[in-house]
Formats: sequence, C-alpha cells, structure tokens
Amino acid sequence: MSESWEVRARREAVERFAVEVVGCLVGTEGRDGDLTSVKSVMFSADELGIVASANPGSAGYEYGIWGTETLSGDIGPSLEALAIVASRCAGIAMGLHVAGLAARALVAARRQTCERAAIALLEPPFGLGDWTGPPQGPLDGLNARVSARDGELRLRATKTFVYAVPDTVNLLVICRDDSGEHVGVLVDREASGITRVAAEERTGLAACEVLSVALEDAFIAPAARLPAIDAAELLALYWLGVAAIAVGNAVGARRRARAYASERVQAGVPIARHPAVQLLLGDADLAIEAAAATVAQAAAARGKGIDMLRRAALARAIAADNAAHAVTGCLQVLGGYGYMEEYRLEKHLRDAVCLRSVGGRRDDLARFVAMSGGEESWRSRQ
Amino acid sequence: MSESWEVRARREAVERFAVEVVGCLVGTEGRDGDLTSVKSVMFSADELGIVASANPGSAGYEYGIWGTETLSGDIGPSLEALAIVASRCAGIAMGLHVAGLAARALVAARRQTCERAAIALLEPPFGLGDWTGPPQGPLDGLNARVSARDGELRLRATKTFVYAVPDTVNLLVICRDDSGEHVGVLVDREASGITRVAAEERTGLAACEVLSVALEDAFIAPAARLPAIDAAELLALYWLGVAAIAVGNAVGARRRARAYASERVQAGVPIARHPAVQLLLGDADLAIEAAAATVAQAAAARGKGIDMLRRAALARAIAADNAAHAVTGCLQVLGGYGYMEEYRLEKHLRDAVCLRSVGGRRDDLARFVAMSGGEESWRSRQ
Amino acid sequence: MSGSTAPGEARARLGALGRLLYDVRPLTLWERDTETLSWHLRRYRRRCRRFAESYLAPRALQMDRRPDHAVCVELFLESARWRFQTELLPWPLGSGSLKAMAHSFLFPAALKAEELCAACGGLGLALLAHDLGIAPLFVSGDLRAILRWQRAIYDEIRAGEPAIAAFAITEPGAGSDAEDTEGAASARPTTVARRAAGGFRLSGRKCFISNGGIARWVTLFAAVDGGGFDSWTCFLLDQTMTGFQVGRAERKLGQRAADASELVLDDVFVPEARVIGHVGGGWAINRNVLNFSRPIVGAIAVGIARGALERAVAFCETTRLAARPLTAYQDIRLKLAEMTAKVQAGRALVWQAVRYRLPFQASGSIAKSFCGDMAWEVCTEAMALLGEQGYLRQHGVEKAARDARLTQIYEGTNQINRLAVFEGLAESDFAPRPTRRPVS
Amino acid sequence: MSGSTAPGEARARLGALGRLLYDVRPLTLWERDTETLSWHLRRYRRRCRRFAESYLAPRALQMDRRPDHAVCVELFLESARWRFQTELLPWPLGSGSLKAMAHSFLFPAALKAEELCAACGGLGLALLAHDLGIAPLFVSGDLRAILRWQRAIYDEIRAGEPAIAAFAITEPGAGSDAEDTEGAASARPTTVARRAAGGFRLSGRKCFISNGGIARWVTLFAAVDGGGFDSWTCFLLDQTMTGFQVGRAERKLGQRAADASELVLDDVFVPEARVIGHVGGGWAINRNVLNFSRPIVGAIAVGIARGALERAVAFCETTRLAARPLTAYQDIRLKLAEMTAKVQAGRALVWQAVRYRLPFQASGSIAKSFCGDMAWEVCTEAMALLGEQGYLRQHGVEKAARDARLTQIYEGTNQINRLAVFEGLAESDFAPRPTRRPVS
Repeated sequence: MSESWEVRARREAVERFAVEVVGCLVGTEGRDGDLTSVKSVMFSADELGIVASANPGSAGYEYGIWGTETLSGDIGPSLEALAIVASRCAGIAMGLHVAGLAARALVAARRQTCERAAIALLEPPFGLGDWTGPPQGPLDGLNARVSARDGELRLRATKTFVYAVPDTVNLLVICRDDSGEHVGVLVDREASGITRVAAEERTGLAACEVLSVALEDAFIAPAARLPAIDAAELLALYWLGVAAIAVGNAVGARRRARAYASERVQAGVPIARHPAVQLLLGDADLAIEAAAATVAQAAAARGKGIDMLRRAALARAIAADNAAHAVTGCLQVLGGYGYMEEYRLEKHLRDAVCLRSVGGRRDDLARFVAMSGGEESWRSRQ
Repeated sequence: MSESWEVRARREAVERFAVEVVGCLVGTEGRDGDLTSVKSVMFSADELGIVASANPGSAGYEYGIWGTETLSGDIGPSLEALAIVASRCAGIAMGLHVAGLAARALVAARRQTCERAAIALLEPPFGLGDWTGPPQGPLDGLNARVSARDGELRLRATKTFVYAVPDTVNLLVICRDDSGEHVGVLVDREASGITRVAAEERTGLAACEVLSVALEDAFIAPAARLPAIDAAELLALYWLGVAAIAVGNAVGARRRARAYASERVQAGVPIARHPAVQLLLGDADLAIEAAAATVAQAAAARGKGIDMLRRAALARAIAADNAAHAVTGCLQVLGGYGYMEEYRLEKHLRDAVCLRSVGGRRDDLARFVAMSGGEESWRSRQ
Repeated sequence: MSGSTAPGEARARLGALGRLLYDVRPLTLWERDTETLSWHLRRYRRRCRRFAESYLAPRALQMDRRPDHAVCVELFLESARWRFQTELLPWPLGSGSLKAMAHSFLFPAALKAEELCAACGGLGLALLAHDLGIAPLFVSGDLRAILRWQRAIYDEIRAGEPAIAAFAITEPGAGSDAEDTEGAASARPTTVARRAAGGFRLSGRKCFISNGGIARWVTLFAAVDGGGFDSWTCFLLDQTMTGFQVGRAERKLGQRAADASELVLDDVFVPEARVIGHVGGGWAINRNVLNFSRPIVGAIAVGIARGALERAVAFCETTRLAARPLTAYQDIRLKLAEMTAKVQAGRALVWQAVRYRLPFQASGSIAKSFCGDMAWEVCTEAMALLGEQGYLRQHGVEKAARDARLTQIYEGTNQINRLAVFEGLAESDFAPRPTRRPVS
Repeated sequence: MSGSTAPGEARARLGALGRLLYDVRPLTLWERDTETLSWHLRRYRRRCRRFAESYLAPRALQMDRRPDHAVCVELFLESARWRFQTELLPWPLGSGSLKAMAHSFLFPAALKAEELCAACGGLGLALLAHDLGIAPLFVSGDLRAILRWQRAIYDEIRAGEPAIAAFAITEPGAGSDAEDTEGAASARPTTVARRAAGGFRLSGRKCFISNGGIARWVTLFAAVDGGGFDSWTCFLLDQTMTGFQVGRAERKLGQRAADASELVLDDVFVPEARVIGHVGGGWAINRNVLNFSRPIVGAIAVGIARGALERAVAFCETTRLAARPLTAYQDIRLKLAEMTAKVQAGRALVWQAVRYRLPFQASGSIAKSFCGDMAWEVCTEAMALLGEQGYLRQHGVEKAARDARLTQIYEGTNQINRLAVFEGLAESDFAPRPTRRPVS
C-alpha cells in the first residue's frame, strides 16, 4: 500500500528526533544515559511537533503524538511514533505517551493550555481491581470521588504509578462525580499528597517520572473540574500506547543484537551464521511481529466501549509479554556483553520487564479478555 | 469498517457449509466423524462454490477458496473461509486449501480442467532443507527435476506430505527444469510411486489424504508440463492457508470450551467464574488473537518474493504454535471430558499438533525469518 | 603439548590424580542415575527396564491402535510373575522389599512407573492402576483390611489369577470435586450407600475408572446415608456382586491400551466387613491415597517424556539432511539437550518427592503437575523435531504426546493440584508473616 | 460422621495407623527437604541459612544500589570465620567435612550456594567466586598445588587475612570460546605465556573476572608459546606481581554487589612453581572446573529464584485487594504454586547433580542451563505478580530478576551449555543406534 508523502515525512521527523535527540541522551555514560537532559529532550519534542499539547498554537497540536487527528480515529501514526522513539529509549517514549494523552483529554474537554499534564487513572494495588465478578468495564472499580459538599468541591483519590514527564504541571485525576460519571480533575503536581518514586528505586523507565497520589478530601476549585470524560477510551489508548512502546523497545534491542551478530566473528564466521544465534533472533522476530500485528489490528479496528477495551487489553498483554521475551533473547545473543551497561541491551531489558506490568497485570488483562467474551476472532478482524 | 453485502453473504454461505455439511460429518460417531462422507462434503463444496476449481464454469471459480479473485491479490476471504471451515474440521479445511490452491495454480497456468489436483512441493526430511547458508529462498534446495532426455521429458522427484482430497486426480509436482526454473508437472495420482499414509496411522487431519511421491525417471507427456510457476508465491499461500486453518481450529476449540465453561456448574456457579478457568480461556484468547492478527497482517501486506515468504513463514510459525497452545488450554477446561473422543476437544488437539509441522518445522521457519532480515516491524506494517 | 580441545583428549594431558577427578566415561544418564541408587534399587530399576522392554514396548503401537483387554490381563499375569503386582506388602505377604520400603516407601514404585511408561504409557497405566486400586487398603491403616483383604488379593495373584484391582472415586459431572477440598465442601456425591442389615446398599455411577472393565476388585468410595464428601466411606467391591455392572468404556486421546470404564451400581449389597477403615473415613483415605499416588503420576509423565525423547533421538540419528545425520546439526543438538534437561529435572523432582519419609500433599501435587506439564512440552517438542514425520504413528512419538496429555488431567487436573499445593503449604510456606522469617 | 473435607480434620476420622500414614504436619518445604539430608548436611544447611540471613540479607539492597569492595572483603572475613571459605579441603587443612566430601563432594557447596543467593545473588556470588578461584588447584589433581598453594591460601584465610581467590578464563571478545570445545578448537587465545628463565612471562587481558578487583590470588589460564587453547596452562598469580593490574570494573545489570573486573597482564613473570598441573593441562583443568562449578551455578539460580518467590509471597500476604489478602485469591494461589513447583524442580535437579560420585559434563550443564532459565522465569513471574510494584527496588523482587539473568550467561551461555550436554553424551545417550537398545 502506498503512503502519502505527509505520512512519510512525519515518520522521518520522528526518526530524526529519535536518533538525534533521544539517541544522544541514551548514548552518554551512565546506567540510562544523561537523565538531566530529559527536560531539554521534551522541549525539542514540543518544538518539533513530536508530541501534542493542549495549545492550538503548538507544533504538535494536530499531528503530534495523540494530537487532535486521533480524536477522529486515526491513532496509527501516534502509535508508530511511540514505537520509533521507544526503540531508542522506552522511558522517553512513555513520557511522550502520557503527555500526549493528557493533552488529548484536555483538548477533548475544550481546555486550552500550554501546561503539561499527566493522567492519574489507576489505583492500588493493580489498577484494575478484582475480576471475580461478571464482565464489567474495568473502571467500575475506581474509588476516587469528587463530590460537592457544603458548597465546595472535594476530591478523594488514591492513585499509583502515574507516569509523567519532568516538566509536568498538573495531574488529571480521573474519578467519579456524585452522579457516578467519570470526570477529570486537574490537580497541581506540587500539591501535598503527591509524591515521586526516584528513578534509582525502579528497574527501568528511568527517563520518565513515577508519581503517587494520596488525596484525602482535598479542596478543589470548580474550574479544575473538567466535564465528563470517556475513561474507557482513555484506558484503551493508554494500553495501546504502552503496547506500542513495548514493541518499539524490542525492535531497538533487536537492532542492536542483529548488528552485533553480523559483526562478531567466531570460528571464522559471523555468529549470525550459527543456528543457536539464528534461533534466538528468529524467536525474537516471531515474538515482535506477532506483537506488532496485534497492536496494529487493535488500533485499526478500534470500536467502542467494552469491545475496544478488550482489544486494547489483548494488545497490551501480548505486546508486553512478547516484547520482553524478544528482548531477553536479543540480550542473550551478546552473551556477557549483553549483561553490561555499555551495550545497552540491559537497559532494553530493564525497560521491557517494567512494561510488562504498566497499566495492569497480564493475568488480570487475560481474565478480563476472557470474561468480556468477544466475537470469534476471524470475523472480528474484518 | 463496513463490509459489502457480498462479503457478508459469502461468509454466511461458508458458515452454513461449515455448520451443516462439515459439522454433520464431525457430529457423527467415530474418532473423526464419518470419514466415508468426505467425498460428498467435497461435492457440496463444489456445488456451493466454497472451493475453486480450474473450470471457468464452476461455482467457486472466482470467489471460492483460492479462486481467481486471489490472483489479483485479495486473499483475505479465502483465508477466512478456511478458518471458518477449520473451526469445525481442520482436515476438511486442509483438503479445501490444497484443492483450491492447486486450482489456482492451474488457472494461472491457463489449464482449464474439472479434475481435482493436489500440489507436491516439499521434500524430505523437512521440506525446506538445510538453513545454514546465507538467506536464500527456501525453494533453492528442491531436488526434483524435469529434464529433456533423448527427446523425452523425464521426471525425478521425491515429495512427502502431499495433502489431497480423496477425489484428487492429479498431482502438480513442483520441480526445476533444465534451465533451473520452477515448473509444475501433472502426474496421475494413481501412478506407481505414489503412495498413501492411512488416516489411522496419523495423529490427525484424518479427513485429508496424505500422499508420498517417489518418482525415479518417470516418463512425462509434454502436455503434462505446465509453464514456469511462481513457487515462492505458492509456498507463501500454502503457509498462510495452514496458518488460517490453525487459527480456525483453535477458534472451534475455544467455542466448545466456552460453552462448557458457562454450562458446567461447580460450587453453585458456572466454572467460567473460576479464575483458574478464566486464565485458561484468557490465555487461549491471547494466543488466538495474536495468531489471527499476524495472519491478517501478513495477508494484507502481501509483497513479493523473499519478503512475502518471510511474512508467510512468520504467520505459519506463530499461528500454528499459538493455536496449539490455545487448544490444549481449551481441552484443559473440560478436564477429563476433554480427553474423551465424544467431546471433540481431543480431535481439535490432534489436528492442532499436526498443523504445527505442516509445511516445515517451526524452528526452520524461525531461522529463515531471522536470516531473511526484514525491515523494522513497525514500519513494515504500513 | 599440541592436541585437541575435546574433553577426552585434553584429559590425557593431566596427571594421574587429575585424570581420576575428571569423569569422561561414556555412560548414559540412565546409568549415571542408576549408580546413585542403593544396591537394591539399582537392581530393581534394571529389572523394571528389562520387563518393560521385553513385554510392553513390542506391544505398544498395536495396543494403541486396537486396545485389547485380553492382552492387558495377560500382561498383568506376566507382570505378576515378575513380582510387580504384589509390591505393596513386603515378603512373605507380598513381593515388596521391606528394606527398600522402610527406607523410602514409594521409591520402587516411582522407578517402576517410569520404566513401564517409557515403553508404553497406556500399558504402563494398566499395570500401575492395580497398585492404585490396592492403595486404599493399606493407606487406610486398617490392619483388618491389610491382613484380610490385601493379603487375600495378593494370594490370588501369586496363585496366578488375574485379581486386578481398580480405584473408583470419580463421578459423572464431578471430576475434580473428589480431588479438591473446596470443591468437595460444596458438592454432593451421587454414589451413595444406605445402611442395611449387615452392611450397606450402594447405588450410583463412577466414571473414567482405570481398569474398571477388567478389575476383579474395586476400592470404591460412596457417601453414607445422605451425607456429603465428609461422609465418604471406602468399600471393597468385587465385580461378581449382584447389581454391579461395568458400563461403557471411554474412547480417549491416549493411554488407549488402558481401559477407562464406567461402573454402575444398582443397589449393590456390600457386607460390613468390606468397609475399609472407618465409616466416614473415606475422604481422608482418598486424599492420602492421592498423596501417595501423585508422585507416581509424576513418574509416569517422566517415563512418557523419556520414551518420546529416546524415539526422537533414534529418528535424528537415522535421518539425514544434506548427507549428515540430523544429530550433526547445532539446532537439533540444542533441542535434544533442552529436552534431556527437562526430563532430568522431572525425574529429579520425582525422586526427591519419594525421598520424604512419607508423601505429603504439596510434594505429590508439585511432582504431578510439574512433570505432567513437562511431559506434554517434551513430547510435543519431540513431535516438532521430527517435522511432519512427527505425526506418523510409526515413530511412536505422537503416541507419547497423546499419552502425556492425560498426566495433566488425571488424579486432579494440574489446576486442582496447584491449589492443593497452596492448601498443603497454607500453614507453612504460605502462612501469614509473623510465623516466618523476615525478608530483607 | 459429619465434618469438614479439610485434610487435617478429615484425618481425624482415621484410625491410629491411618493417621500415622497421613502426614499433614505444617512444615515448610525447606524443612521437609532438609529432613531428607544426612545429619551433617542438615546442620550445615541450617548454618548456611543463618549466616545468609544474618549477614547478607540485611546488606542486599544497599549493595545493589552502591557496590562496595570494602563490604565484600568484610563479609568474606566474616564468612571465613563461619568456616565457609576454606571448605575445599577437609580438616585439618581446611574446614570441609571429610565425611560429607567423601559422600558427595559438591553437596555442601550446593547447599551453601542456594542459601547465600536466596539472601543476595550478588553477595552470594562474591563469596562463592572464591571457591571457584581455588577449584583449579585441587581439580588439577596436582598434589603440589594442593599442599603448597591451596594450603597456604587457606592458612592465610584462617589467620584472618582476606586472601580472596579469583578464576580467570574469559578473554575480551572471546567469551564463549573458553567454554566450548568447538569454539576453542578454532579460536586463538590472546593471553599468552612465553617461556623465560625459571618460569613464564604472561601478557594479555582477562575480562568479567568475578572478584578480579578484590582477589589476592588468581588462577589464570594462558596459552603457551603461541599455541591454541590446547596449550592452555593454569598459573597461580597474585596481584602483587609486577605488571599485573586490575583494569576497569564492569557495571552490570545485576549481581552488582559482586565485582567483575578486567585483569591486565603486562609481561608478568610467573615462576615455574606456580604452574598448576602440567604445562598444556590447562584446558582439561578448565573444563573439569566447569564440571564442578556448573551444578553450583544451578544452585545459585535456585537460590535467587527462591528468594524472589519468598519475597513475592511476603508481598501477597501483606497486600490487600477488596479487603482480602492477595493469597486469598485463586489466581494468585495458582501462580505461587506453579512458581514453587519450578523452584523445587530446580533444587531437585541440582541435588541429583551433586549425588553423582563425580560431576561430569552433561550433568553440570543440564543443572546450570535448566536452573538458569527457571530462575529467570520464576523471578519475572514474581515481578509480574506484584504488578507495577514489582519493579520497585524496595520489594527485592526486581533485583532477584536482574541477578537471575546472569545465571543464563556466565560459565558459558545456556546455549553453550546445551551443546556441552550433547557433547558430553555423544557417546552414550546420543550415540548412533547399534550400541543402544532398540525402540519399539
């Protein structure tokens, strides 16, 4: 299928960004590269229109990651951009993902702003709650509440694993209002009750911040409350983005492993000629391609409500697992070097094992998928 | 995406055929149902236009499985039809697959005939030969030869695991001619040197015949030699069809397991409410959806030459493995009943483990995939 | 100083003591493992293998094609002549070795199960299910049951009669209830015993009973006087009793040589003397029988997997690709080595499970579920290794895969067994914190 | 007659002997496994655990964050006081138990490795790598090496000195060559020894050397006079030698507490007396050291996996979902049971591997590769069980996963080890047909 030149040009811009800006961050010394430069990477992303913001004048407003084009349904380019960036650094990609998604939610709520936001959706311990009941939307279990009391708006919310970029200003806390509808509330990132898990205390995704929210009857200005929000769509896009990042991360690991296998000579031939190495790379290929295909199908066949959620849950579960499997195989290609920081395979692996849990445990997703039925797969792919 | 009514009508016809004709065969007593009725099932498939023949007057000529519409590229409906039939009986689907594919090859070679043919392509021990060399087309290793000698055409070919329907008349033996090009030669199915592996001596795919070819300098009438054939395309379509059948077989197993899980009550609730069962079904869902997505992506992005082969190899490897995993999980849902012939899960499993090897070993396919490189997956999906 | 880097040749460049420490003997793993056993078990393991290779292996494919009760009975008698069917009592009551039994009651059974099932999972099951049928008699700890019934059955066998036993717990539509605490707590058994003058009257059905169609003796569990599983009581029935009928035989995916039949009880009178253990003690007997038998199911799975591996190796040695045997290829070697490691892990786990003084719930369920999954994996990998040849019956590999699949299901599905692992360790490994050591 | 179907309560409905046969004691698997050991090993296992929990566990997270040589040396000395660093010779030369060593040379080492690494894979490696450094001295079978050097080192240690040893085979760009027959046959070693008056002069580099930065003694392998790996010779170096330098320390994914450094040899003179074994005997020593050490790597992997499992259990007991602890949920129970089974299988395999009279190539590679894969699986499953919490350092689970990943790589990648399994069995299990039994 032929592509338009715009699509190609956009992809090339993302690739340049990934290689030149993100690659530069990762290319420096240190376990995860130069993390002090993350803010400037985000600045470039804004400048180059890589990521959306909620300001109509910004470069990425329409065609950045989760820009307004995705409101009308075409999410493929955003997912592809996330994967391309993730092939260099999954942490940066995760930051772009949540920043773009928050911008999209703000735009949908007609809130114009240049201030970066992050989305606080999932709750402890595993985000999705208990799945022993009949198939329901996984968001039925959310406990966060915003309620009118004594003429004031009060917020009560516990959220964990809120991903954010360092220059985040607001958190968009998803909760229910008195009528039971999902709404978003903007909370200052510096508010008390919001804490940060240091990058050194996590396995990976170091370029991205991880926040926790514990708000107990916080007072909320009426303007901070956004209108009703499609939380199910938000969650589905969140999962799909994570899935794309997982695939991209694995593609990056494969790139490094392939390069090593074709350069490293043993017994007179490149190790890429050894069946043992071919099997590792081939297994990685199978895992990556199945994951990529699943994400692409889920993105293309985007439906509504529970069906869309089911597809996204499927994609996140498959992509993250397959990607982790691929990355560990690629690391193995390098043997001892794969285990050392400087070859960066270990970074891909650390990020990959984190991504396996982002947004929910695989078994919970699988059970949700089973319980939400779904048509026979062959038909549903049409 | 909306479908045309023709597409829907065709699918419904295939579904009716699968339920009423194939389901009837499987629904009878015996390990694999009433195998004596396979010929009449094929007769119905012809009548209803389910499968293509090389006769322009036949009902399935254009829109049957591997009908002429697939010459212009749209192979999705053929794959879907195979999957639908396979959800009732993978052996019948395999028969339709090879019959249709042979018809397509004959049409491409402008040979009009009502006689059913089967394709003899792969060679012992594993069809694909040794993969230790640099990435080449897997067909480079074929040993079968047709050569002009003393003014005659002589054929020399050893082929194994040639799948055929019971009323097959000819084998289309793929070999090289003196100039090294791939050509097809039609050989009478009753010729000496062609033997049959009885269904009882195989694990599954019982509704389908399995033939072996051992021709040593057989004399060939000049008319039996068809013009040059795109063997790589043939192999790719063969793999894709097997992949679709594997997915369909798993969908059928899942249908039975879901029905059982929602009907069987334990401790007062249907076992579908038990997390252990949900995990089995959810795992099956993930495996099936990833497989289906991979096949669909490979079918949609059909390229040429080595790239098309790579995609098809990927799809066959992933689909057959995932499907077998899904089927064994579905069988487990039924516990002891799953192991008994009458619940038919054991038939799905027998067919599934066969399909894991049809057309090549998974590890050989994986190594071929690794060695034939391929672009970065995200881009290649466009 | 120049030479090869092959271990055998490199070893020659060491001093005498160094060579002594470097073991490069070309022994099979089977022989190596056998060497780690006591003298008695070593001899016993070799005897099991001889029997299995002489009598079971040659009949394996044919009995898979066409199961035949007569052949099973004949093999049972041959096996009895080899003293394999009366081992749950020591001499002079049976043919078990008191020394071996005292040291590890289940070790001989584990060795036997692996060898029989390496030759044929179906015939192996048919011969082993007899021990399972006998097990309630001694597991009950009821000396009367042991000295009266078990001895009597063993005497018959030693007299050359086919006094085959079967174990009947499973009821239609309630497969896993009888193997699981939670399932049992809420389910109602459908095979029931009513008290009658001098005994009980039993009615109901049991299904999937191994050897049900050829057994003369059946240890059967029934609920008494309208109770639940907690009222379960073990009865020793024989098939000549009035009202006792063998129902249909199941046609199954694998282990086809072994009969699996339905048993139908239509108001069968069972005298008091045939109650095994106490009335109401059946549930405990059943659970403890499973503790004893699940490690043996693990051994069955190991045997089946080993059989598949050996057959795959044979195929790879004799099949050529581009003029070299398949075993010359690196990818084949990797796969064979991986499968070998899995089989060894399964065997080691089973052997460890039979080293505990007594079997207990967690160890049996661990061995059973791990080895069942392992066997299915190894057998399907073996099939895949052979390519499409793998699904041809003649190589014996696809049969092993079909046979292996049952080990994930019987004696409780692997899911039920995993829950049993948790239950068995709920007060130790999985007990709430304070009773356990702190974690850093 | 009415009652529960829980095992403990059901058991009460049995007679006295029946109750004796039904083991429902709430013992941990650790205790059960310990009970199967000899008296000496039982005591030894408990001592290892006490040491690991007292000294390693409390330092695990901090040493992962910020590796510190001084802490390692201090722990080495403490470990030496517990007699853990001089065990490769029996009393009075070392602290090994002659009885235990005679029975199974490697069993104590396997027990020690599991316990240390259950507490911390990195610190465990740091303490265990010393034994690996010492191993060539006795594996060479060179009595001079044992009585002169090994005894001298042990004397230093017993005198309270940090006489840590390291084992140096790996060379830059040739990781797996030194671990594989085929690789070695065609590759050229880059660390070379030239004969000189009274000894040899060594030049070259070794990399990824565990304890390289803190070891005083290094058993190092070099090719002699331009030969290949077949000319490899083992030398005992000490780090005070002129021209011997420690290069950069690697920063790695896990086992971070353990140093992995480069060693640089710039024309280092090594006197004749420090040749271990014969000149040209190095390759055989190296291969046989790997036979001895690979089962221990298996034990390291089992320990790491067990540590992850224990930490995951602790998390599930203390974390609540909808007011119930996670351990109340069926899906969590299934997963914990499955992980438990895998760890048990790994341990059983290692224990079986150390039961052979001498280690041999196939058994060590089987244990190493199986347990390495198992540990990575179990640790990543443990991470997944905790959800996103799993990647927080505080729970200790993600560290276990990072630590585990190395066990698939060092002492030969698992691929190299699988080829070693094949090679080791090429003349037995994988020998061409005629020498083997027929298959049905």
